[in-house]
Amino acid sequence: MIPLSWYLLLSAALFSLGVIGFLIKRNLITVFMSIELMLNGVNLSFVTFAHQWHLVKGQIFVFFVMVVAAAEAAVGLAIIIAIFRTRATLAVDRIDLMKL
Amino acid sequence: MSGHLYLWLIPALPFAGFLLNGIFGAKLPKSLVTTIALLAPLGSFALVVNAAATIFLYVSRCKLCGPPDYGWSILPLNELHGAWITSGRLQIDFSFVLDQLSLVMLLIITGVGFLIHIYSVGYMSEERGYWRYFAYLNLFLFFMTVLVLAGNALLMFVGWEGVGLASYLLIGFWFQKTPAADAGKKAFVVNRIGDFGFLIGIFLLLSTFGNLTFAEIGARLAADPAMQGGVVTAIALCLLVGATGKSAQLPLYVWLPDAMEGPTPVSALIHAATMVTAGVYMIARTHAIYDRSPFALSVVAIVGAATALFAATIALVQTDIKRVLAYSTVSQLGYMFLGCGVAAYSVGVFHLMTHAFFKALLFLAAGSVIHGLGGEQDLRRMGGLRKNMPITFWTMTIAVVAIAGIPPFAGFFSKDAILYAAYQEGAGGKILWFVGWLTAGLTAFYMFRLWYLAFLGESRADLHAEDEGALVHARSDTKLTLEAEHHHTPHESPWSMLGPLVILAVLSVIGGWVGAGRFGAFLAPSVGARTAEAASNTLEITLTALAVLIAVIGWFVAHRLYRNYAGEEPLARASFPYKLLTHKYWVDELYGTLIVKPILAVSRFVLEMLVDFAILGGIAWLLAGMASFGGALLQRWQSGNLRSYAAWLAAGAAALLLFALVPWTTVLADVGIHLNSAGH
Amino acid sequence: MNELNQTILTWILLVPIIGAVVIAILPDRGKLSAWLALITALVSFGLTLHLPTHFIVGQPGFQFEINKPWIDNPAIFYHVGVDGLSLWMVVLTGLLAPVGVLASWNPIRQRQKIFYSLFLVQQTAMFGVFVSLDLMVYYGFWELSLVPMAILIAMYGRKDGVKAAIKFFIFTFVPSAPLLVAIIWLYVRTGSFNFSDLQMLVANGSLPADALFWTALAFLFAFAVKVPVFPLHGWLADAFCEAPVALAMVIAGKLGLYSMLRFHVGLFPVQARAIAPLLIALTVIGILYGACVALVQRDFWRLIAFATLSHFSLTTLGIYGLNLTGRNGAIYQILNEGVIEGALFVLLGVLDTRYANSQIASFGGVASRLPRTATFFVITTLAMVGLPMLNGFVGEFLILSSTFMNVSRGWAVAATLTIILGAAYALWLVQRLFYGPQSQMTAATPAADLHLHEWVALVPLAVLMLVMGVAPSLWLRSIERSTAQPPSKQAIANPELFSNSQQETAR
Amino acid sequence: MNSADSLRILPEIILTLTGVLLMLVDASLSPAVTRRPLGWIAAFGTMFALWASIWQLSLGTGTGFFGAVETSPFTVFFHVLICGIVLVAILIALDSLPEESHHQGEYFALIVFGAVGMCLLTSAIELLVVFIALEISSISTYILAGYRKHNAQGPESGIKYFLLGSFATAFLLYGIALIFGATGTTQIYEIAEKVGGSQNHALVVMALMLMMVGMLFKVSAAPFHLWTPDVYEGAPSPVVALLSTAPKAGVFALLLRVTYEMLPALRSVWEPLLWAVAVGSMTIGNLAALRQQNVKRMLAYSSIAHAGYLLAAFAGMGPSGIAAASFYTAAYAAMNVGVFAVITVVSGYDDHLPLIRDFRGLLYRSPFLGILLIFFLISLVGIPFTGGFFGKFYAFSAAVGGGAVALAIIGLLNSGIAAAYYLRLAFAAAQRPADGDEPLRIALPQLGVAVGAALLFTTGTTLWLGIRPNAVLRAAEMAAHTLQVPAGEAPAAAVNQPGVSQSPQPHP
Repeated sequence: MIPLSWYLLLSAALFSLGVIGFLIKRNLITVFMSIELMLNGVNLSFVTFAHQWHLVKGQIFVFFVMVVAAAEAAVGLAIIIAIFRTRATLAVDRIDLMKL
Repeated sequence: MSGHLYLWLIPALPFAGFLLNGIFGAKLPKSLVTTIALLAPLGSFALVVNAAATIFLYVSRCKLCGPPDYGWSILPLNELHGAWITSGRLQIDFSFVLDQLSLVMLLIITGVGFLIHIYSVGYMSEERGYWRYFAYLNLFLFFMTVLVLAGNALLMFVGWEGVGLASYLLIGFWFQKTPAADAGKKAFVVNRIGDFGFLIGIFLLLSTFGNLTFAEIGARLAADPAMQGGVVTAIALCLLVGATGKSAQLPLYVWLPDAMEGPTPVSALIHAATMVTAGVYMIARTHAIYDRSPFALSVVAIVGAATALFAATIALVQTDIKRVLAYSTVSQLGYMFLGCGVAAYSVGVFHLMTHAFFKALLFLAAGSVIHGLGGEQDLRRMGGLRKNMPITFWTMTIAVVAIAGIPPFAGFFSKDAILYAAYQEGAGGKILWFVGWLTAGLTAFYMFRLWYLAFLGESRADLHAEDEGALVHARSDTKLTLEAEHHHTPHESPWSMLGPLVILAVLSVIGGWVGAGRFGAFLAPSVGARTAEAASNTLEITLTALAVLIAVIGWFVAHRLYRNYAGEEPLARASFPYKLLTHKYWVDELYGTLIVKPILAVSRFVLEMLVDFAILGGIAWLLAGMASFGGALLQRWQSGNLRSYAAWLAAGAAALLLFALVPWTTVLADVGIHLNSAGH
Repeated sequence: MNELNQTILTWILLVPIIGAVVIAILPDRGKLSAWLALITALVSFGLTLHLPTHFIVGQPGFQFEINKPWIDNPAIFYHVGVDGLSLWMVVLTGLLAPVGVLASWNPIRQRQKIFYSLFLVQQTAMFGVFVSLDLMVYYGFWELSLVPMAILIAMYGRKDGVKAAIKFFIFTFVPSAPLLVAIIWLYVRTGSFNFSDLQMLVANGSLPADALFWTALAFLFAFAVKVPVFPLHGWLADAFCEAPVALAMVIAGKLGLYSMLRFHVGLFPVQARAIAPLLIALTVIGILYGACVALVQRDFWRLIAFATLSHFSLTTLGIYGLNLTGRNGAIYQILNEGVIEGALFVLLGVLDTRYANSQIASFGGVASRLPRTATFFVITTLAMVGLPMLNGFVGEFLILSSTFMNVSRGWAVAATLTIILGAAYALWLVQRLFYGPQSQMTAATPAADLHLHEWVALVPLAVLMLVMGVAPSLWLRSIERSTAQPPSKQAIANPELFSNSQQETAR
Repeated sequence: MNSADSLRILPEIILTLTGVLLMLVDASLSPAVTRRPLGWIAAFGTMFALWASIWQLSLGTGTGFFGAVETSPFTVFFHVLICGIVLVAILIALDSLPEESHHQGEYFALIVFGAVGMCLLTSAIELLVVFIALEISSISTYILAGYRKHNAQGPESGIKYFLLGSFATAFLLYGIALIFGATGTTQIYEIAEKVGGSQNHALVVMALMLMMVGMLFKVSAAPFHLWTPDVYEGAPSPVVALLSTAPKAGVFALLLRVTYEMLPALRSVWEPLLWAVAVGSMTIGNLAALRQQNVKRMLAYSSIAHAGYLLAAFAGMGPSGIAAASFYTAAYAAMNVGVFAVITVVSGYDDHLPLIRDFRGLLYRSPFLGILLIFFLISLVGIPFTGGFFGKFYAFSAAVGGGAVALAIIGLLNSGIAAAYYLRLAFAAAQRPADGDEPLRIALPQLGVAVGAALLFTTGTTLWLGIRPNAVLRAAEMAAHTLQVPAGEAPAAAVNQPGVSQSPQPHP
């Protein structure tokens, strides 16, 4: 049987990859996907812990996270469309009209 | 003694006059202003005379029924009018004291003061600020009588500063003229230097005696014969600083010549007869302290002698008639100081009195000359006035003779007494005597020089002096007011001016006849009798003869040099000394360079620019700059880039995890740092 | 009348606020606001006069006391009252209210409604500072007093009001941060904001000494900036240049000096004694420094600012001489300065309004054009330079003599130099402004002499200068004999302080 | 689930229904019809929710939905606060949203939905509900931040808020996951029980830190504050009024729960952390604000600083800290919403007067608005007799009471620095208009009824909190007491006492 800690490590790795993706990717969509990756990393942790504690609560949590992620995706994509309409770009680095 | 002398009314009347004229004067008719202005000093004078008469009557009545001097024990007479300042143990009262000394002073002040008021009616008649002038003059009398009547040092200080104020206002009476305004300010500020000394003296008195009442201080000193030198000397010297300021002695005399910018009657009253003698009065009043400090006394004597000689030399070459008299005043005040300095206070006061008569007369006569010449003050452009202004000429002559010290005029007696007293003061006294004696000669010389230049010879009114600037300056006195009558022949002054001249002339003749001895005896209860060894008659007669001799020599020299004066200054032949004297030893310039300019420069460049602006402002600027710089740095952080924000967020998260998970206390303990507690 | 004694202080605090609200509600039309403000100011002045007439001289402790709970936790009480120290401060503040309104009559033409409303709020704040006996209430009024002042400086500044206002605000607000911490700390340790309780608790030694040292220092620092004391005066000159005269006349001095007396020397006598030498040195430096720098100023507002620094330093010297006479002198001098500065600012305001200029060099010969202004100015100047028989002298004398006798002869002599320097800058100012031939500007600008309202403002002040100079006992009596006594322990520790009858009075 | 459970979330239900109603009505109205009445519906719905919150006091302290939500004086306090803020934000928006906009209905609906999330956040005692509530609130505000979608800055503001917000929420979520892993539960009381007194639970500490990242981000505390200025600048002023106060109030409530209720055992961890964050936030916020020329950015930095002041209260021990923080939240909300209300009126929905110098002469142009602006700024400075003063006073009193004297001194010195920039704006408003300026560069709009009411309400509250804070303070203390002791134990009885329900609330 695969030890629980492996799942946790994978979850942490996924989360970190999400973070790194957020930091290094230059396309808004990709950045946004990185967040999804982070959430999924967390989801994996929830499932792992649910398994460990033999509690269904963890899985339920995952469902909610997924629902919320879906809602976020809708809102996020809408905002990205608005960005594209006004700026005609999806490059993260060019969205820096407001600074200092 | 029955009856009340209403001493408080003596200052109160002039004060009422000041208030009435000062507040409503601009709207009152001129005649009413004159009435108020004259009634006030007249009333005061009458009160003083009444007081004197009452006392003398009482004394003479007592003589019939008791020991001869019993009657005088009613003096000093105290009048208390409540507390002025009270705080803790400190209480300063409005206390007026009438004794022989203040009685004499009051008679001089109100008497001469009244005469000069009358004179002013004529002299200032054309003046627009007529009411203002008399308001100030009344104010002066108020403060001067307060000064003289004051029963404690602080009340005396009130009068002391007050007369300074009146002097300031009157010197600057023609404030539209820059020199007048300057002179007024200078007088006040220089006097303040003296007042500083006086005030420190008062503090010392207060801390030594716990008290400022003259009688109390005298009693304390009398009770403690051991009190000598030390703090007493310090007090005496501090008071002396005050006296040198007010009485224009070295080194603070510089304001008095400039004060001649004021109207001439003011010069007569304030800057000759009364206010400037306040220093002498003060020393006489506090003689109990000076008596305990031989050192301070000798300083007084030296200051007096030095001033007398110093001012007399400057007076030799002055060409402005009023400046000659001004330096002469400084010089004569030096005599009075000399007299006080040899502990002959009564003699000093005696000279004060005679000087009040003849110097007031000199100034008033000079004023009459100036008035008659339409504002001309330059001796070089006078001459021959004897014919046009006979009364002025004769009264002036009496005054000149009196100040020169020729018997039997007033100045002779008092000056002679001072020189005699000085001579008796041991070896140093001989030097003092010699200086005084020399000064007497110089005095005779410059006074007769003035006399010759102004009254004898031919009129030089059309002579153009080489130094037009100085001339304009010298003429500026009544220029503004007398512009209308500027160009016409010299004329005699109205009787309102001549009357006082005549009265003062009479006083200048007979003022000294009472004699220093009898005067001294009268003043003895106030200022102490001088316990000099009975001097030989021959010595006295020799000294007198020498004094008269040098006066005559002075006259003779003046006669030789100035009888035929035609616009060329004979003294100018000695070129360096002449230059030195015409520039008054460059003392004003010296003070300007050594004191005024450094203070201003330090204030501007060190205090304002360096300390205030650079250092203090710099610190504030630096703090603000640091905050602003911090803000700028933080703004750079705010790059606007989403990914950098996220990076910082992630870094923050990492920092938090590090913060929480690394056992800092253990780690730090390992490297040798021990924290008492986690966190703060 | 007895009922009024119970509520008089509340009325004094409320009346200006009510006036401010009424002015704020009514339209800003013509001189309506000014008249309302004048009426309010006169009413509040009238109310303050109730205090000295019903004040019982010689009764220890506070009078007209009100003590009601305000906030439960922390326990803040609406606790007000006056003693000999604050009595005349309140009256002075009341007096300067109508003077301030009259001084603003001409210069303030725009947005009078805001001006007078805020002016009256300021009035309440100052009253509040003087009557509060609860530290939090006191602090509230202390801070509140900054606000209308700063806003009005910004609104009506002559050149760069905003900068001056910010400078003023920051300078006085930042030091009050440690003050607030100190007050909170005291509360945390003692559970009380009550002045008398704290006085007792501090005196009986139940608080740690080193912490008390810092607490006292925090108090002192806040007050010293407000006075201001020598190195902390950076805000003063700018504020004087920019503030409307009605506010400039109260901006410095009395709030800080009163607070020093009540809340530093009064609350922390031991700590005050420890720090007194430093303050004495600073104040003497301030006296001479202010006077010297005033000598070389080119703008008369700045000149007056440095002169003020000099004068308030002298007053502070009286406070930190820590003896009865110095204290009396200091309190009296606060009143004097209030009256003198009031008149001085009205007069300089007259010049500034008439000529729209404050550069001394531009003036000259004004006395020929405005003789009455010149007369009042000279009188005020003389009072300022401490001419005897005018009020300035009495305070100066008491302070300097007590310093000389009880503190240090050297410092006293140095401080006394101010009578020379003070005369120099003041008379030089008079001369340059008023005397001499008329300058180009003076001759070219038509200017009217004093208007009726200025006249009305100045005459009482001039009369007061004379009366306070001639009969100071009228004030000194209640100041000396009714100042709330600190607890006995301190009196034992320091018998010289606050004792008033060991030796017979001099006569 | 039963009706009693529903009552525990009655305000949320009311708000949700209002939101749904708004959406439906908006969709069914023709595009030509004005949407203003929708705003009034939203306002009345919020008021109803507010009333319901107060009414909840009569339920007594207790939980619902199997320990997922709680009603207690604490939740009521924050509910009332949030509903109040939302109400004012709606009122401001009512008069400032441009008439031609077709999205007004959405706008009000989003605000109301956001309010549901924020309210729920304060009453949630189950981390799942916390997460959902946070997301409800966030998603609404993401959209609102980018509401001016035709303006280049609007969407940028939205995307920044959205991406960074989601990023931070992921950390929070990870934290929740870890704590679930460590304790096997996500119910706050149960976690508290499980963690017990043990302090050396690395997983819990890590979880706490990750949750802190999410929460500190939402309250814009340093070093997670970077989004704040950009988002505030791009968002419409009425939204910023909401954004800078209501979600923060909710998250502060959560922070209080997490620290004082869930993990009091880890005080030694979170207290120094919050100490440092407080100092950092106030210093960074104030220093950065000093140089700002843009009013909204400046106020954004100011809100960072205020988060710092508020966090200072966490140095306070027990109830005093909680009460101080709660009170501060209320006071800050009142004055900050007020200041944004004024800015909205002056500068408009489209920010046509964005800079400080544009405000020059406001006091001359409009004395009423000018004096209100100055009043709110003065309150933000923390001058007595305003709410801001007592807020600061209680926060720093709590800190001094907790022994953190240095923190109090730093904080108050910071408020001195802060005075510099607040006053720059205040005094610019007070300054005489420059001679070259025409009297009104852009005519100020007439004050509408709604925004007038909003101004009146915020002014009144700020003043009331400054002069007579007793009632609110008592409410905050009561709230603090319920938080200190796990529910179901002592305070239930205490809160059910008669007399308590006589509205100790800040809002009428």
